[in-house]
Amino acid sequence: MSELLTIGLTEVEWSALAVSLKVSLLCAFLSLPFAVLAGWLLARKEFRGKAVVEAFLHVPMVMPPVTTGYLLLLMFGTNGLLGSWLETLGIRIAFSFDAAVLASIIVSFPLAVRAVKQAVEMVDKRLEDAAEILGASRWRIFFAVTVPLAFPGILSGFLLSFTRSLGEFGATITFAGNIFGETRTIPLALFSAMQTPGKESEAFRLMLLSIVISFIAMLASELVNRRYKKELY
Amino acid sequence: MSELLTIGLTEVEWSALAVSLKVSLLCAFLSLPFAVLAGWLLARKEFRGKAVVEAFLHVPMVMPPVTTGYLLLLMFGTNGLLGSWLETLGIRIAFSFDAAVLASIIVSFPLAVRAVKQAVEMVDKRLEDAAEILGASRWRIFFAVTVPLAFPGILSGFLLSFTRSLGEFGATITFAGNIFGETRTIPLALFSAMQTPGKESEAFRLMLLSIVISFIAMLASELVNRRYKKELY
Amino acid sequence: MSAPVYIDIRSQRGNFQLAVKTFIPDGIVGIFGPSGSGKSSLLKIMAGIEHPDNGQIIVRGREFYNRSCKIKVPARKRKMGLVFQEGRLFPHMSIRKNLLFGFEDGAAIGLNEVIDLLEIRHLLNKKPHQCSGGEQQRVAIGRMLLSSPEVLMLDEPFSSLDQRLRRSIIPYLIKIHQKYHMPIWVVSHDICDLLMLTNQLMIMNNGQVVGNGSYHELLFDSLATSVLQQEDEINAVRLPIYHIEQVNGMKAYHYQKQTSSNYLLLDVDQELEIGDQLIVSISPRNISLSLHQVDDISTRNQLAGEITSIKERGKKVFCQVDIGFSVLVEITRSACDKMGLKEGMNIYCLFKSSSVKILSVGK
Amino acid sequence: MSAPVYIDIRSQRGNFQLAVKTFIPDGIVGIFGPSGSGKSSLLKIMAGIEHPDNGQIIVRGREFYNRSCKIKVPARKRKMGLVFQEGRLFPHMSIRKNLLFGFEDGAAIGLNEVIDLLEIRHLLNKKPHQCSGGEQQRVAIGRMLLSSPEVLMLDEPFSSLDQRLRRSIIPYLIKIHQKYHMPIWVVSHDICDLLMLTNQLMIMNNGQVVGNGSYHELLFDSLATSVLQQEDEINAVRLPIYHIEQVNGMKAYHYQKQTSSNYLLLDVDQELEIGDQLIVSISPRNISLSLHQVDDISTRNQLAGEITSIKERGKKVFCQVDIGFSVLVEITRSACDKMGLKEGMNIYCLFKSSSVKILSVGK
Amino acid sequence: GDSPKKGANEITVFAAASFTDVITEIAQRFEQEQKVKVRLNLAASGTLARQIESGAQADVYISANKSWMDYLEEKNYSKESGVLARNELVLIIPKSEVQEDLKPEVLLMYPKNRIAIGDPGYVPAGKYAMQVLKAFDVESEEHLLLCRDVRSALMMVELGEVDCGIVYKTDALQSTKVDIIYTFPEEMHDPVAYYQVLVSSGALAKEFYDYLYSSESKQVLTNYSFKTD
Ligand SMILES: Nc1ncnc2c1ncn2[C@@H]1O[C@H](COP(=O)(O)OP(=O)(O)OP(=O)(O)O)[C@@H](O)[C@H]1O
Ligand SMILES: Nc1ncnc2c1ncn2[C@@H]1O[C@H](COP(=O)(O)OP(=O)(O)OP(=O)(O)O)[C@@H](O)[C@H]1O
Ligand SMILES: [Mg+2]
Ligand SMILES: [Mg+2]
Repeated sequence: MSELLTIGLTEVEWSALAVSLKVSLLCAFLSLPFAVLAGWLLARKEFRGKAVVEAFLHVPMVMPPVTTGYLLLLMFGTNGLLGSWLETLGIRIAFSFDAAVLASIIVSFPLAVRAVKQAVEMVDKRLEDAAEILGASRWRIFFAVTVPLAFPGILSGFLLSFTRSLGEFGATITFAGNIFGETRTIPLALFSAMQTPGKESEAFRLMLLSIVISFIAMLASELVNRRYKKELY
Repeated sequence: MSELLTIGLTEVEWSALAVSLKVSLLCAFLSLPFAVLAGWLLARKEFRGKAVVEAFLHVPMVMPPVTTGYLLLLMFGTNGLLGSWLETLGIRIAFSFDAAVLASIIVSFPLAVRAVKQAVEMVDKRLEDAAEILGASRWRIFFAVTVPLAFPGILSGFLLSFTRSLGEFGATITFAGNIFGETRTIPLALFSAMQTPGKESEAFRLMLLSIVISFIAMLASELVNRRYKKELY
Repeated sequence: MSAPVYIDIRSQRGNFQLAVKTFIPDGIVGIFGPSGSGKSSLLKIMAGIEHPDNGQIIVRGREFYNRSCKIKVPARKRKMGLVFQEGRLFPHMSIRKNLLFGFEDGAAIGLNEVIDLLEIRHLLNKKPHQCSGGEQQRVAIGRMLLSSPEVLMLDEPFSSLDQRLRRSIIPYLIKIHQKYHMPIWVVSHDICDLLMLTNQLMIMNNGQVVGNGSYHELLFDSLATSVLQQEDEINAVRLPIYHIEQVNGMKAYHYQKQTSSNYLLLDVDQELEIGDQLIVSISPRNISLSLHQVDDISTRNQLAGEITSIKERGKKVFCQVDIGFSVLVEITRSACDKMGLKEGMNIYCLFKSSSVKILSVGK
Repeated sequence: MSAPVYIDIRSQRGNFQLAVKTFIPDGIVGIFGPSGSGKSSLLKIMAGIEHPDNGQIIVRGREFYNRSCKIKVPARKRKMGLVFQEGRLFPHMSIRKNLLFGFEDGAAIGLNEVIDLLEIRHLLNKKPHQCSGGEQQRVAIGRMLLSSPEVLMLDEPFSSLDQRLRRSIIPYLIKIHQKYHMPIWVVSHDICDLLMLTNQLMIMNNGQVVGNGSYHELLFDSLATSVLQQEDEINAVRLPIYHIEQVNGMKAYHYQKQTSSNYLLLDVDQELEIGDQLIVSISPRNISLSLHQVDDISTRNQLAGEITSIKERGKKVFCQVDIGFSVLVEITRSACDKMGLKEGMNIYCLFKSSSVKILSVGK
Repeated sequence: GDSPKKGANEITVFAAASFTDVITEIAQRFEQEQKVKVRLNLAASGTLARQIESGAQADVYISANKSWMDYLEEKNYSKESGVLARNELVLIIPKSEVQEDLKPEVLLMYPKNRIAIGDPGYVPAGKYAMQVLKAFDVESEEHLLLCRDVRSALMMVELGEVDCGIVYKTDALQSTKVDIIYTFPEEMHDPVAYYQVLVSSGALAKEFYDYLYSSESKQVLTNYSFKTD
């Protein structure tokens, strides 16, 4: 148990931490604009087949991540539909850092969209009307009225993206592989450690690590949220 | 591929479907009151260490589900802290249907809480004040004002609980095992199929099954949500 | 109890300080003051949904707030019924449900009574967002009336209501007050509405109470003046009717027990009976003074009285004349000089019957 | 263009039908009607944030809505500046940002001008929820003024403002109108405020326009009457000042080019110059008619005129008297009979200087 | 993104997760010797096979499961293949102070609690365990706890969730929380082995493939108690 208390991180842990943070942050930041857009569309616009689109968006949520990863593989693999096309452009996604990010994005996207949608739905439409009467363009209304008022939801969506991605395992290992320094995030390193008898303490340390990160993320988001609320009320 | 198109479900599929639905529905319904309560507390009450409580609630979100399952096992297993105590009462949770439900609840709880919290935060406090002035008790304010106004978030929390639980794999297989007819949910059956060469079509059918269920769930929730909005606006 | 409400509070909100130390008398009290003077803030603190930084609040013998004793009675236990300036109807409930939210069986005021008074029967199944501004305001008033508060606080209750509605709600409030002895505090920018409700005013300015008392006193109170002189002055009195007769094709209402030649010639829409009460209001600006009765003039009311005081406020001269009740008459300095008016002089007050605003309260 | 706004719409909302077919003249138009008559609904449709079921809307030559041609100009392109009854300030922006939301550099109306007029400088860094009801209302007006609308629509803009503020905002609106020729439509329950702004009224009742024209016409219009007779009548005129002199220690304002003995003896707070405009309003109830001048009376204004018409409405008798401008005088039937009033008769209009409400508009 | 640009000095090895420690050590030695880089991708054998099938650029694949090797061979992904190391199947119980003499027959035929084995559906160790159980005439599946992988089966025994478990000897030896009470004779089950498959035709890949058979590799394997022959 003494290893448990070693303060410094081992090389393996550093690497996993770095990969995890990079993947999660990229995932959260890259998803954000799309999640905001999709959430807004679902909340404010009526179009044919909207319910189907929405249901479809939520598929990654209901499928075991391993399956999601497998489907991604089928699509983006060298022999896959998109993958073979991308190959001709010299782009290869599967089994790379990019794949880890993509897997995280796909898996966490429904959560982010849902948070944004829910928040936008609760934004008072009458304020958007008021902005329109003042001559604001759609974009201006969106960015100056809707987005700031839905901010708690957007923040929540961002955070969900980030944390879900921090914990993402199944899709990543299937689609991006478990490659040290490249796609071996904390959960994957944790898996590897758990696969090896006698590495319990390493596993525990990795677990604690991910908990610590999530704590920091939660506290930071809570702080931002509080500041926002203070601003508003 | 002809098996793919067989309309009737095989016994294995029926069983997985039944278990999955039972687990997910139980999970969603059992989580609901707690999620509503927790979401409300986090949104409306100030107490010491609130941020820590909140961060703690989100731990299952950030940890790979297998790890969550492992921790559950450590706690509720025969030698676990709670498990050994429950054992003396003749209750054994691990590797049972109940364990599958518990695992799902733990894993999906942060999502449900977050959805509720976000919705309650956006409920106009001034309406609660108005209700209080009209002499309403705390309970009445909560049930007659806060809950109905936060309804979309509560519905969303319920749906997230349900869908997350439908897709839950790691924690379930670790904590509840993979017992046919008892804990073998669709994701577990799907995993088995995927890990066996030549069972691709079985895997695909199971995948479609889970997608179909999530579609139905999404559409149903969308319907309820629309009806609610129509009521309100 | 002679002073049932004692307030001594301080509350800092940004750069605005509310510092109120006052007694509020029983009865109907009008709260008047310019925009941003702290009226709504005070009412919210009284209702218990906001709290001061410091001080003490005692209402009808119950201590609601006391910083030093750490007393803070929650809003739901105060029964201080505040109708908000912005309505605050529950958007997810029908108007009926909104109205019944605070209603308990056996409450003194009945649902149908309120619905008819406020003319909101056609709205019962609507949602608040389907109602117009004035309709929402009426529902908010109704909801509060039905919740049987012990003190009724109305924050600009008439701001989006037309004259006709005001004229039916004001007497109703007075009746409720008379029947249940419920203190009513009304914030309004319309001093005319306020004076029809009551003679007791509390004047606020800049977060402070600058005047508290009857309108006539306040008119000449140096502190309150700064607020009140922005407004048109009003005479409003409640008169019992002792006798009604026909004079020159008009009804003459005697408001004094002893028959005298001082009566009001008025056109009242309602059929009044002896014993009914009339609220009449007339602006001091619309009363002329004359040394003798005037013929060949359309002015029908020419009531004899005695000047009890002559006061100046700014460039204006106010004569208080006793014509069975006390009225204020505004005249110009030049008229005063020219006519040689003095305290104690006998004089005639001339005013047109149509320049008198009339509300009837019934018995 | 003689009729710059043409509206012909139908809109069913639950059991309420709005069916408006009318022209709205250029200039300032007051929209008046009981609560729930469809005023706000109409303005929202004009602004383009709600749409009728059917019909056509043309404003200043631009077709905003036409069901049959499927034209539906979006609100942001209409430049119909609607100030909502409920304010609708952006809660997440400071007052300054709210004010500047629709502001573009080079706009005709400047920020400081609006801030000073509305007395909201001390609020600039506050958030809307930190402002009082009346403060929010002022900010909403300011925000709209700064967004350079082509038509200004105000829905109950004065409902929570005190007299002093109203008296400063109303002349400002008139000035803006004169300067930029911007049509202004104002919904208000206070007919007195409306008439100070304009003589052009549109009367709504039950979702329909029941009258459209000048106040004097509408007063005797059978359809509009049902709405207007609930209200106190008002004479409001805008007069140019041709000459000012001192009479008996008071200022006499001549409003006719030719010097005559008809002038107004008034107490105006402001220092006026020749060429300024005065808005004076006086209730028909506060004017007395006399066959000859009366001495020994505090009534200072005794203007000679001629009865141009005598009309009856209900029990009331209205004489229209030309004293250089046309005033309505309400008298009782008995007075009319007793004095033997007839059309064409020469008569004196008596009213106290203090019963005249005065606004000055400047040049 | 530092997407993998496959240089001449780099190979990618897909290895079953249970082989993590061994393969890491072997790869490190190879790296030092050849001054090249070995990228390891460690996951379940099935997952790895599916990845290769869908076009993953693996050079060498090490499977714990013969059927996945066969699967790849069938699909023509295999240039060459063979047995890398052998393992044994053992019966384990949670470590206890009291060392009573437990008979495997008793434990397996009359279990008080469950027996942890890998899921015979897809975990090879589970398949072997079923063969062993059959040999002991245990037919009922009622008392079996089917685990996601053989490592989970070991974990269940470590945690004391079950009376006993059937796992690989190498794993059992590494754990300090279990006791091996019986090693099943090889006749009772199919051969327990790790298999290596040469997937790509690169020269370096072939070199690594051969290196796995070298004496250095064998030394490492023996250190981890694998049998090489
Ligand atoms: N939370 C706050 N922070 C800062 N200032 C505040 C806050 N709440 C109110 N104020 C200020 O307090 C003053 C009084 O507000 P209040 O609402 O009591 O005014 P009021 O008398 O009701 O005015 P009105 O007649 O316009 O409704 C205002 O100037 C307002 O800006
Ligand atoms: N969405 C709706 N559904 C049903 N009825 C509606 C809806 N919106 C408005 N109404 C009804 O239309 C009528 C007119 O409303 P509107 O807001 O135009 O009245 P208003 O003239 O502005 O009244 P106020 O002076 O009280 O503000 C009201 O009786 C209202 O109940
Ligand atoms: Mg207020
Ligand atoms: Mg309205």
